[in-house]
Amino acid sequence: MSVPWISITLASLVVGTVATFLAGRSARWVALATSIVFLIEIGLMFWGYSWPGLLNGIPQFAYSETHAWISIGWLNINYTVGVDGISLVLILLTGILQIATVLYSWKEEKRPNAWFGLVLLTCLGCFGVFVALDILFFFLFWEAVLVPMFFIIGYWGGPNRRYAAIKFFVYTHVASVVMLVGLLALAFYSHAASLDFSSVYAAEPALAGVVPAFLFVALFFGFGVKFPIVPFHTWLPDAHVEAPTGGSVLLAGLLLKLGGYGLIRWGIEVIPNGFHTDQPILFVIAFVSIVWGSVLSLSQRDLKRMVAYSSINHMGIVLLAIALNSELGLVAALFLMFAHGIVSALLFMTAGSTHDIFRTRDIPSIGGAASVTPRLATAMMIGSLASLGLPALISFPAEFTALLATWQALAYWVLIPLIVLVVTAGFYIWMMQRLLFGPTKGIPNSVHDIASLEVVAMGILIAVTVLFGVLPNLLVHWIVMSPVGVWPL
Amino acid sequence: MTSLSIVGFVGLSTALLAISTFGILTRRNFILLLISIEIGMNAAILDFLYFAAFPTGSHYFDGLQGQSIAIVLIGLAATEVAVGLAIVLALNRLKGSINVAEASSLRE
Amino acid sequence: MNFWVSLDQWAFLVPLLPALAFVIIGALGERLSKLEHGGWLAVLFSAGSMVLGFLIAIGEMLGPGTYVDVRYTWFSIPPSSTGFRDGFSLVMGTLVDPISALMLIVVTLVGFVVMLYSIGYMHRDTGLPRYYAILSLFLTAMLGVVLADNLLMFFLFWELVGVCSYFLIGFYYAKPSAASAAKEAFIVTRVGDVLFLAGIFIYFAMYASADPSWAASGFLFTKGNAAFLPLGQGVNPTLLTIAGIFLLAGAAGKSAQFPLDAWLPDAMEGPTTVSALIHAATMVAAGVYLLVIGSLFLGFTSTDQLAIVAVGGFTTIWAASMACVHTDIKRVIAYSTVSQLGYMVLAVGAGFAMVGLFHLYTHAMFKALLFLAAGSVIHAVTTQDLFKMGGLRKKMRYTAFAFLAGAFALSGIPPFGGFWSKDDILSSVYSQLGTHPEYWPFYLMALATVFLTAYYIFRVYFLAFEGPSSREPGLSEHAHESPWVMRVPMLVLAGMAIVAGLLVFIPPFATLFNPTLTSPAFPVALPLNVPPSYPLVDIELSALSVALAVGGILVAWWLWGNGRLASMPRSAPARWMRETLLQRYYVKAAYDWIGGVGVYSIARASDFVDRFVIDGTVRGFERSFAGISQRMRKIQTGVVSDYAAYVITGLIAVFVIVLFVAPWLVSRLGGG
Amino acid sequence: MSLVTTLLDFLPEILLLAGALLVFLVDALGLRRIEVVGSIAVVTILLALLFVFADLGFAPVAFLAAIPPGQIDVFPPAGSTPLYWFTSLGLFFQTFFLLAAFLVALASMSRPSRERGAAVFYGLILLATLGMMLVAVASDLIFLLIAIEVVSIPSYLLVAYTRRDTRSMEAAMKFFIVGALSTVLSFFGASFLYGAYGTTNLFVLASGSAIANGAAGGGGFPLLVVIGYSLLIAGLAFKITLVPFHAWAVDVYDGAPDDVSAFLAGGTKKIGLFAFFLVFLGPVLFAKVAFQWFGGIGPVSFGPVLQVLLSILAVVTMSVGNVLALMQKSMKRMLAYSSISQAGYMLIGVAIGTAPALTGASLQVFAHVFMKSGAFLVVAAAAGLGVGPLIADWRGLGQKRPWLSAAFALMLLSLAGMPLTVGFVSKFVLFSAAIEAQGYFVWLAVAGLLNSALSVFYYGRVLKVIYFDSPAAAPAVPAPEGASPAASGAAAGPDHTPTAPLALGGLGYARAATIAIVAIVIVVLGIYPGPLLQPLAAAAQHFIRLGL
Repeated sequence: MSVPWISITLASLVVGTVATFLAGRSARWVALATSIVFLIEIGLMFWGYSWPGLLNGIPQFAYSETHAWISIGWLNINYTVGVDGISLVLILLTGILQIATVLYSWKEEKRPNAWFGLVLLTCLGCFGVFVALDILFFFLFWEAVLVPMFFIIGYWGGPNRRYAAIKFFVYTHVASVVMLVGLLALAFYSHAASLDFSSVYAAEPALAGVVPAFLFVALFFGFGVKFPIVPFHTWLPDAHVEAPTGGSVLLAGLLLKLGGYGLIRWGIEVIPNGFHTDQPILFVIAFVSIVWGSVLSLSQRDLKRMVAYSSINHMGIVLLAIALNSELGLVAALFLMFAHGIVSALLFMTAGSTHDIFRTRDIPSIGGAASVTPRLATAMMIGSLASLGLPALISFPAEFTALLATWQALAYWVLIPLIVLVVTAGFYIWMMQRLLFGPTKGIPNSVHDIASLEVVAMGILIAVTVLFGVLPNLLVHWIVMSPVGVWPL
Repeated sequence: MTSLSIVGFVGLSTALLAISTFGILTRRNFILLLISIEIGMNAAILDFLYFAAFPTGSHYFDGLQGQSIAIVLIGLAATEVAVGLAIVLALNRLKGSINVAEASSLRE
Repeated sequence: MNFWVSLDQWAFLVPLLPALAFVIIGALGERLSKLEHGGWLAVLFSAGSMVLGFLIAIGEMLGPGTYVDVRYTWFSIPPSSTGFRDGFSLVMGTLVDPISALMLIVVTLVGFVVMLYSIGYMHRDTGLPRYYAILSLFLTAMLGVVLADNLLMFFLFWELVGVCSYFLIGFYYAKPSAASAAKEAFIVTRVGDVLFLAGIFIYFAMYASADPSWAASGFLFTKGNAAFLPLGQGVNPTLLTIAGIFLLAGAAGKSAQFPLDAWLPDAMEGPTTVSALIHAATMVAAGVYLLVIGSLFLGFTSTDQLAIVAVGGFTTIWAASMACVHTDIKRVIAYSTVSQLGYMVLAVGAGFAMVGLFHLYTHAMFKALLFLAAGSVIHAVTTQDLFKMGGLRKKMRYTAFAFLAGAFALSGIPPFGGFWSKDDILSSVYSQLGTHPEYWPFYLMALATVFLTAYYIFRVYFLAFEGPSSREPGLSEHAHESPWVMRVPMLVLAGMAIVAGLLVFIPPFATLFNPTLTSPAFPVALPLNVPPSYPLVDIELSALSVALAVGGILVAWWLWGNGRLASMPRSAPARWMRETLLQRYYVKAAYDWIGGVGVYSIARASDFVDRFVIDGTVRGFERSFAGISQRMRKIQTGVVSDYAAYVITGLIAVFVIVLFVAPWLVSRLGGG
Repeated sequence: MSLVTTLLDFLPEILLLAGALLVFLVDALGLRRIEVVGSIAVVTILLALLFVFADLGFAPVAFLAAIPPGQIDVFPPAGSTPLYWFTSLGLFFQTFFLLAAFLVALASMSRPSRERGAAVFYGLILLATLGMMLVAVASDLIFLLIAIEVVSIPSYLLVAYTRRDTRSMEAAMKFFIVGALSTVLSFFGASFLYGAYGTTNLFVLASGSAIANGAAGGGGFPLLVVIGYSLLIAGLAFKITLVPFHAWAVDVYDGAPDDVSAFLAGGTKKIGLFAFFLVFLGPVLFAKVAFQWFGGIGPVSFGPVLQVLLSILAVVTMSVGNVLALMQKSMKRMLAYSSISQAGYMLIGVAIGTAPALTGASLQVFAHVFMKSGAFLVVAAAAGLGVGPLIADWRGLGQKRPWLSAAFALMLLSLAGMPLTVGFVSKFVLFSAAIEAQGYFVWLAVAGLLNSALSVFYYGRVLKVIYFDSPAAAPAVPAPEGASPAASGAAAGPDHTPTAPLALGGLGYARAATIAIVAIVIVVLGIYPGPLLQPLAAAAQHFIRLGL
């Protein structure tokens, strides 16, 4: 492709972010403009997209660019970017969540310019991770996401925000340095010509013996903590509970996806040998995460905490689908990542609004919300039903195919996630029964339904949820235009 | 023969170094510390002189170099002592004591 | 002819019309207050889909054997060497064949009359847009299930149906009992659904491996004109058995078969109209429809059949027994629904899919009728307690007549609809006893249930409509007949209840029950006999069942007729028996315990582990680092001599490392 | 070569000397105003910088080169034992030292105009810088050690130059005693090496000939060499503050005047590292003759042993530094400990002893010059604004001083190795080098990375205090600069740099400018390090080939 769309998009995002920081009171408008431009650019990217396919065994990328950044003999680093179906859907997710977050937190009064700037910065980092095709730039963006999120949680967060922010920062940073060691070792042990994806990909077969397995473990630890996988998940509930609503939206919607994306792009694509060796570990962890996340959600009183644990459950299914190493599984995993991004964002928005309206997120202490705040209740119902995999909503095709792929690979093991589906349904339905239905209780005097802008934000997400739930092929069509479509490589 | 005796001499200067370190570790009086340091420097200087006197068979060997180093070191030692004394005076003026153990406000 | 066939390609409009109603009502909401808050819209669209549905059904009668299916590829991925060899696709498609045509008639008809009835019945309620919107959505989903041409689509709409039922049961969500009932219904059916899903996976994988093109073309029930059944039998029978059991679990969840039956009586918390449409005529029948599909297209092994027969046969008497003592008019009818569904399941299990379908069809009519009549009664006297009603026949003649018709049909008195279908079931199963002696106990249960059925339904009739006018002073004085929008539906259904069984003697209609004639797609392997299956019936059998029914009615009259209330059990065992039945054999309690105590306490325990063991470890790290740091700060004493001492220590350490440790390490590591 | 050319070779050093003398002269003449002496110093340093750049052959100024390129990175004629030798890596380090001096000198110009001892301060800075320059070109052990002394003695005095402050006097005392002790040790070690080799020329030492044929000619185990190098390690470790030779540093950085701390941590500390390059790379690379060690271990050659020792020192240093920094209450002590742990990272480069590792270490030095002196200068600025010495006193500074806080946050993030900062690039290159070396050096990288992850904790704690905690009522701060929303904006932005016009409210133009420069450099080189990294890598390559 001649037009360097990706660099243009990156540039526009950077400009927008900086402008937002400097914009003062009018920051929200700048942020909105940036998000709209971003969406348009994404649209153009989709419009002109066609997958170049494999070139002598190495997956190629659309809109790819390469410019030398550092080249000192032993260390060759290029600014290499490009997209394929895998990244495209996640970029779309980024765009949607960015504008939704900006709209949702439109009324932010505390340092608006910093707030919107950090929101844009987070999305910028995620976009970078999705397009970077070089170890350094991948890691650079990967880390760059932490800093704004640290400030978002720590400055706009809840009562215990300081602890949560630092815990999030350090915990995920430790994971990413382990990942970095893995990536660098991958490059240097295989004597790759440069740190580019393609050269590392081409050099990987040179790795001998148990090295690939160890490298994969290192990478998997890095990605897994982002997922998050049990038992390395405890940063997530704290971060979510303390984070402001917008922060939770980005955290659950985007940051968790980085792990999945990394695992696909830099894990199983690049180190298939290591992956095959470690596959059993992945299965075990996936099953544990699925069960643990769901069971724990059942016992939570705090709405946000409940949704956070349900994210662990869903990302467990994603991990399972990825670990299956089948085409259907990967499609399902990517679809489910997209779906979970949208749905969990919606749920966190409703949770945030619940907190704004009822001054608490403690499920048992609220009741009959449906009769006083019908719009919020509707959004929450749609979110919950989508999350528990109701047909015609976005999660269903993903979970259906994921579990089908699981049956194909693991036969009766599929019963574990299936049974857990009941538990998942259980805690959502129970939550709705306690929070939305029944006689009203714990309703403050001055109760107001969600404001129109929040309705717009949630409306966008709901629209996406229904659209791709009814016509999933719209998304699958793009996902399979990637190595996934010709899996296994 | 030479190597044997040189071992003896090196042993002597090592002993001097030991004395000086012992002094530095045990004395609390700044002046005594300065003296200990001087002893240490002298140990090094002596070493250079021995080695200048006993060729080691290396074809780079040049006895004069050792001796000149010794002379330079003597000057260096003098400079250090001068600076040390300056610090002693200032410290004495500020705290009225030259006991290094008492100057321990900066800690942990 | 061609016109009739070409109608099939418009079948997708049938579910689409109510969907339109859902969208419009959902969008406009309260702005439709002129139109009974969208009620009339819903009626209009359901009428439209009824007309279209009837036309298509007629087309199926006149032009059998050919059908068009319209499909949209919903989810497709290219071939891959690990997964599906020819690729994989999921489709949405409509397949009109005799059985779906029959279901079309049932669903659209009952749907329409219930919509109409609601106009009158729900008039006083609030939140009507929600009601009509979701009811329309339900119609869409139900019709989707009916017209589905592949398992995925079937499951998709099947789930949607469940959710609509969830919202409609919880329509009065402010009532805790309603909210709880809705939750229970959703979760219990969910249990069945996930097992059903597992079954689907097995069929998918099984058939896809046997014929990859099938996966590529979207897992159709029928391939061209041949079902996949023979192919299914080709594969590993154990797998097939397990899949069948999973399918049965799904059906049991939806059709409230034992042991997943507890939710249906509680579902009566919803409006009576909902009970009539969803929990009597259509949704609960979907489970039976699934079993029919399964036995026709996917194939059950004999083990599966036995399991199905057992579940069905046992459920008939299990539910009927509970129906005998309950005092809530709707609950009694609900239990009878469960029991009747047991009959259908029994028939399908014994291999008589069409017979089961026949009963489904008649039952839909008279059970909906019974509910509507009951609704009209409740509408009038504003209570559901039988022991507070009485003598309503004089005040509400239409209702009484309608209820009576339904009661006769239910208890299987000729020539009412119920007689033919139930008799077919009994005789068909009887015909199998020779080859399958293991069916005997369940056959006997079903036979006994005939008596119970007649008894409990007439108990209701006598308590409600006969006897002294007012048992509860000031209750039934102002009871009056319902408005026409409620009477018309009742009359229509009453008519159907009477003639439904006779219709099958009309040849074109009968073709709907004889798929073998109409579409070669249907396997002839299984013993499929077309109702009314008189060739099988020996007249004594019919006589016996009728006799049992009459006996039941007489007993009911003897105990409850003329307003006798003498029959409250006196003896201790009887009272104990009654209590057990009222407590539904304590199954409900057990379920509540499992959910509320069992699972939840496990969850609490794991929450503890999560907070204090897993996260505790993390915090432990933090603390230990802090502690080490605090302790190590002490070495910074501030005394310079100590610093000098550190230097010397360091020097010694360096010596030790250089002279001993490092060489050793190097010799171990073999060079740097 | 004639005296003139020799002097020409040392043009920058001579400039510094002249500058120092001029400062003292001006002081003697009574022109005590800080503007005068300060500008003299700054101009001198800039000129010196200019000439060093010229010698390095950077495009625009290359024609000024005093040293013909032919003299750089070439092997000395056989048998010759030069006292000094020009290597491009050495010249790079000279630029680093000059930059450190420049930052401190510039920032100090916004101290009170009539402050006593300004001339002393600047003169000593220039003299110390002179010494550092000499370290960078030494090729003889004694030359090196004396150059280090030329740095040390002014530093002792710098710490104490205010002469009124008890704390700084105590710091000077500790600095002096430990420093003198390590001087003794280094010279003692040097004498052993002289004994073993008969010369102190580093080229000869690097050849490891004495090891080859045993100390004192006899063959067998070269005890003199091993002991000598061990003593030298102990002596030089004092400079780069390796644990356990670090204890003085914390107290000194804490007690010294802020600007001096900046100079010590950002500048003089680094000469130790270059000294390590000069002294230990040789044996690491060339002492490959294997022989039996005590206890019959071996045969093992000396190089790997040295590598193991240095690796152990590196890991211990970085870990102890980080752990001790975790719970520090005082800002300056926290920074001191963090600079100790940074020394550990740099030592990795020497321990590995490959060109990549050397590149990484050098880049780390460069980054550290800016990050650490920058951080200390911000501390100085904050002190000037009435912020107390404790971390807790910085509460809510992010709202009162958005731009200053942003710059400080940027420096801390760079120290923590967060992306888009030069700290990230340097760590990335260094640890890549460690992994590229493979073997057990990978574990050095792991240790280093885990340590930097640990360090995130205390940097994050400071950020938390600055931004998340509500402002303390206590310190009466002048009206927050840039109260306008536009300025208050970028408080949290990691990629925002202060700019001149906001040097209001007692910050001082010079200081603000310095901090701005630091921040800009950190970001720019963080985004595009190529121009620096390319020649640096080449220089490291040459240096290794030279085998010093």
